[in-house]
Amino acid sequence: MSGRTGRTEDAARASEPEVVAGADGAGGSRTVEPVLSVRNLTTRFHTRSGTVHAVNGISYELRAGETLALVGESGSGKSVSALSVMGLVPPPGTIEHGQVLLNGRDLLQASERERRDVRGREVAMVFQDPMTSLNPVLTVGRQLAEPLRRHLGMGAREARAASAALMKRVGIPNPADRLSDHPHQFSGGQRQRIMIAMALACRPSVLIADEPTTALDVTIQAQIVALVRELQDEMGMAILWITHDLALVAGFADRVAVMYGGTIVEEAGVGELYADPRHPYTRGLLASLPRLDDPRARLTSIEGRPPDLKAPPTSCPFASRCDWAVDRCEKEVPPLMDVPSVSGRSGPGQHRSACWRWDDLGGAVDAAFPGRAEAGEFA
Amino acid sequence: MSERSGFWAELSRHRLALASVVVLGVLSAACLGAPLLAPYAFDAIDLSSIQQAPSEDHLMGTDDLGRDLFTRVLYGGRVSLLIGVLSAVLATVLGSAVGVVAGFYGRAVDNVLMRMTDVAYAIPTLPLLIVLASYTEATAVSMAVVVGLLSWMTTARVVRGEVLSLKEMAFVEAARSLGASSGRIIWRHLLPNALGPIVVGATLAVGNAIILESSLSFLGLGVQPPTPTWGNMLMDAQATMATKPWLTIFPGLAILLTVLAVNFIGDGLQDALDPSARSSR
Amino acid sequence: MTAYILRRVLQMVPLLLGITVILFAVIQAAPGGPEGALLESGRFIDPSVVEAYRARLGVDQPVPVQYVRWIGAALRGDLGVSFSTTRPVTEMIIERLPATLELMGSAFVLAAILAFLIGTLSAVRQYSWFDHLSTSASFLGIAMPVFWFGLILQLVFGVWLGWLPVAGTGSLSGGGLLNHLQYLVLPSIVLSLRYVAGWSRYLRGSLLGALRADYIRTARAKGLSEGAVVGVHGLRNALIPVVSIMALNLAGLFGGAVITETIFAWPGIGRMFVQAMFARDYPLLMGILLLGSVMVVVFNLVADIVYAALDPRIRYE
Amino acid sequence: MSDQPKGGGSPTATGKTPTATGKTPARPDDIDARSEGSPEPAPPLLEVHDLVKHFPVRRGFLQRQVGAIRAVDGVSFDIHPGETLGLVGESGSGKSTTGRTILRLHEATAGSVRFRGQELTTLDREPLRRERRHMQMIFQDPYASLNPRHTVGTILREPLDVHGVGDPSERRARVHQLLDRVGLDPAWDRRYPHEFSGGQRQRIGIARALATRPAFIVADEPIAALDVSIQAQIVNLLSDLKDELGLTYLFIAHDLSMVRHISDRVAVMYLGRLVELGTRDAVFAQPLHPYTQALMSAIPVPDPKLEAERRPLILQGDIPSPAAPPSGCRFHTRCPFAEARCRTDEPEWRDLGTADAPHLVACHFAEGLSNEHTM
Repeated sequence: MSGRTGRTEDAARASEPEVVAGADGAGGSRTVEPVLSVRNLTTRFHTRSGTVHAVNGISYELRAGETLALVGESGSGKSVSALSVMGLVPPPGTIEHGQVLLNGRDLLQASERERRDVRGREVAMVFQDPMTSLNPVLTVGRQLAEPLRRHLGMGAREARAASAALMKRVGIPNPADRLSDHPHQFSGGQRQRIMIAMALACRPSVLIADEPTTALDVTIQAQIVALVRELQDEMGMAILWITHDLALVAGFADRVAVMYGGTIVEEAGVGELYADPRHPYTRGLLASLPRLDDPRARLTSIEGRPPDLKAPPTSCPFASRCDWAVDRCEKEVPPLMDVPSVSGRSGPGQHRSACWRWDDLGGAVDAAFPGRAEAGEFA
Repeated sequence: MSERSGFWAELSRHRLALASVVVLGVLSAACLGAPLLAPYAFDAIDLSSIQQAPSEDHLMGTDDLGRDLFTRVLYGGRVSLLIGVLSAVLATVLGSAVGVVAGFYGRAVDNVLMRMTDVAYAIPTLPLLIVLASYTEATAVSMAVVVGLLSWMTTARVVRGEVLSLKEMAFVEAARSLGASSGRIIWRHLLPNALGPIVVGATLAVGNAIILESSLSFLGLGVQPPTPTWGNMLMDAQATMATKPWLTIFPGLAILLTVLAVNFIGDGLQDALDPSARSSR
Repeated sequence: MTAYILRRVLQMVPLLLGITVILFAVIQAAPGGPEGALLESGRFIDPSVVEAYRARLGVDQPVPVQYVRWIGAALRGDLGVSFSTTRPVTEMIIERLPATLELMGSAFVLAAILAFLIGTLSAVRQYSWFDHLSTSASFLGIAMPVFWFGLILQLVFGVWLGWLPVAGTGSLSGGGLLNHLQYLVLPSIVLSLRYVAGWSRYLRGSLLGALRADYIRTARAKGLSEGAVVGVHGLRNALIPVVSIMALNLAGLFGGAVITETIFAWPGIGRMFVQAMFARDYPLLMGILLLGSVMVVVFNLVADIVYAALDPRIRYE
Repeated sequence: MSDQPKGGGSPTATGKTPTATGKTPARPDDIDARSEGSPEPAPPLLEVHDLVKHFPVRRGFLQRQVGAIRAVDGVSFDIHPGETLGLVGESGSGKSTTGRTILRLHEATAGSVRFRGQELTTLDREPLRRERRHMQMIFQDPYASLNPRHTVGTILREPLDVHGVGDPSERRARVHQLLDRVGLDPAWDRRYPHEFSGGQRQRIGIARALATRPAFIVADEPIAALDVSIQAQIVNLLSDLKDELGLTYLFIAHDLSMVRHISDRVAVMYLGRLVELGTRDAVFAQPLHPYTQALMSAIPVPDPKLEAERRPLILQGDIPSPAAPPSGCRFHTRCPFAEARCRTDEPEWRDLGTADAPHLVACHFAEGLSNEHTM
């Protein structure tokens, strides 16, 4: 018991310098070691009707205090990649290969017991649907106390006090009284606050937020986003924010990675991604949002459907829907390539695109997204 | 890929269910064709060969009156299967009707029908059946009717629950917004989508009815001798169980095999009829 | 919670009324009316019994009046007088009740424990050899006629192996508790078989469903051990629907007791019921049926309360 | 009521299939007579007046009514032919219930709904059934709104069967025509819904709504369940259909940016009441109600620079329960500008717009509020 507490204090102390560095660097410093580093992660689902190539060798890094947004539509593999990091891929899914380095240690090589010690303590997760993610038959106090008792070795009374403090911190009124209430007695927004409190109970160094506001109304979404940003300033954790909403993360992510068909197709600092998207899919997503300056303008839609993940990728996954596609796109899978950054801070990993024709695609979407005819000229 | 081919593909994945279809088919054919197939008459008494162990002449041996057990098992199956199928049909139709009406119309109708179902559910079926069976000499059809009238409650409850959730589905609302009548909604939207649990309930009802009938016959209350049923054959065998076990084992196995096959088919159908189990993914 | 229980108790009243109406209709439907069997049987019966019964039923009265009288008497604990023994039915039932309760209780507990263990293990180890074995066994258990299973067990354990007694109950005073328990083993197993099979299947399905729920993922994301995930978060939710099935099955258990007691000559209500049936002793039959139905209703009430205790959402509804 | 022609004589929706009755009244609400941009404003196609829908809360053994969910609590608006009215609000605001009550999928508790001049709330079953031909609905969930056991052909033929439109071969031709019109291969009519993607299913739902050539469509969050890249496809399809077929939409959504894109006028709903109603440009350029301002402020903008400069107005707390709405102004519990008066006095529904562009709002202090939080 005491040994476990000791270890926690050690861990907390060990992570302190990083937190400070991350906060100082305001997400810009690339010299700090990443807290989470995912390399070549590949996850597949072996179903009766074939193998689903859900995540196909994605890599990204996350530094202390930084927010990386993983943006993609349903079926892009963003949620599966998060569950892979947590070691919670449901059967029949398996992680085929890759590395998940958390503070330098590869979680995929760790034993299940070690992974359990990490989950909820060093890396925690908030899920999409706060209505179903809390156990309906247990009090929220009990559920909040679980990570505290499991990881910090708290006793019942201590955990109860800490739970009440957590509830208070995330903005639940009368926290002490409400510990003995059940989830259905809270609103959707409050349940998501409780989920966040539970995830942050042990002050993890990484928080994975899987579409935490998708099931909520916009006004509640704004509350939740503000709360998470506040807590990040306070605790300094790194955040992997998964969403389908390109607009949502513009306000608070440091970097954005766009996923399509199980791969990251573009990654850049937040300003740069919106100002100078270098992948046709990113450009298509941005173009399909209603324009602010001209709400009447016809929306630009991406025709076609997302790729069938049951076939192993042999071409650029976006090729069949892409106005820019050339022969090469059908034959060779484009890797993530470094793109010169317009923001001045050019260098490896600043801006990456998985498009053979990234060089033809510069500039903001509103001005430069070409029609089909123009695309033909390039080809 | 059409809905139907998906259905067969799913069903064929259940090898046990398919095997059960074959077993039940053969069994039913044999029982129905008993007058043609059976080597002896079911009531042919042969005092020269009583209580013989299974042999070439008598595949399952003979009983205490020298009657051929194999013949009697085949004839007994006619009664069991008739009662099983007939009462299951009755129970399913009645239960589905009660369930659909209660679920679809809701409110007072639902309340009245469901309280009736509760009442019927609370009275233990077998004892009630025993009392009713003691009133008159049972025939196969009368037993099937009584058993059917006492076993509709589970189907009613399940179907009601199904209808209650289906009723809230957007496609039912869409049909209403098109101006579809209640009858159309029930027949074309609710019932087809509740088919899975209805069919599964029906197969379970067949098995239950066969067991109920044999239990009654075992107590001497079922279809009366000399018409053989699997239940009254077992009753006759009880006294000589220790010395002539085949008299007990074969009719019992016949019940077990039939009910088992019916339940396996129901299990297979449950998966095959569930559209969510074979979505495009 | 108290209000909830009170409401459930109130809801029992119309249910019980409905049951008595049906049961009374069943008596009335007996050939020659409720006392018909008595008159046509031709056996010697104390004429005062017939008279008393006729008087209490008031057979000359309209049927609704007869019903009101019958139920009035039943409420006072007077279920009439047995045709065959001329003793009060209530007295006869009370005499036999302990044996039946013992059998039903032990079968119920046995079934619940085994079903819990088998169901949990097959869900946690889905598609393991244990799961396949228990699945096959439960299909057999559900398809097995109770009486045939009883006969087979008697044959194997009583006749061939000679390990256990096949009939009767043994006397507690004569042979002691252990001896008595030996008599209980086979009937309990026979009676519980169907429910072990049914409940374990049901719990397996229910637990598998619960283990797919989002909150299970949350629990795992907290780093809880698999034992805590299944035990604390899975089972509690999975047990909720199983409890109501267990209660609903009590009617079947009562029916099964009739057969089981007959096979094993267990001196309980079930055996008395079959004897009463052959004697066409309608007052006794009715009394037992009424008792069985009331047991079912009461047990369902208990299940509802357990349900509400397990699922907080019900309480606040 | 009685002086109006019964349903059978009602004018057809789009004029593409003139009815046999020939008794089409030459009333100005015949939308075919209306020409785009005509200076003479046509009378409303739909007039909703003081619509109320309360769902009873029953409890106890006798199922006594112990309260009511006041989902819609006095809502009034008109929709003119060819217009799209966007209805926005959070979940629990009653916007979906409003749409369903208009179509009488729920029975109104009180109030009036006049469609083409005819009162719907009191219409008998058979004339209502006939009227349903002219008003249709598109549903949110493209998975739940199609019967999984019916082929696409059957699904699209159902409205024609129900209303006895055409003979079998005409119906088949119409089904193919509908599939083609929404951008699906007509040869797919034998497929089942589960063989289609979400976007394709929504196209099928739209085709079904179009089958009887309705004049008016309630689109209940038709894109909320779809992926971003598919949303634009569906919104474009809806706009094209509107222009081509002269449709009138009530477009229900929580996504303000899409509403802004597709609507001519916008109505904002909160807790069963309308709080603001005006032309799209007026409401977005100058939202008058603090709730509208908060809603707009909460929409994320896909531009990091703009986002960095914004000072969003974040509402505190949750939407209260519609079973016990707050007194006075229903928004006062979350309103950053609320004063004592807001807790007691219910704000009037006032017009602060111009003569030709009314801009209605229900706030005591609408004139004095700044819009600094919105863009």
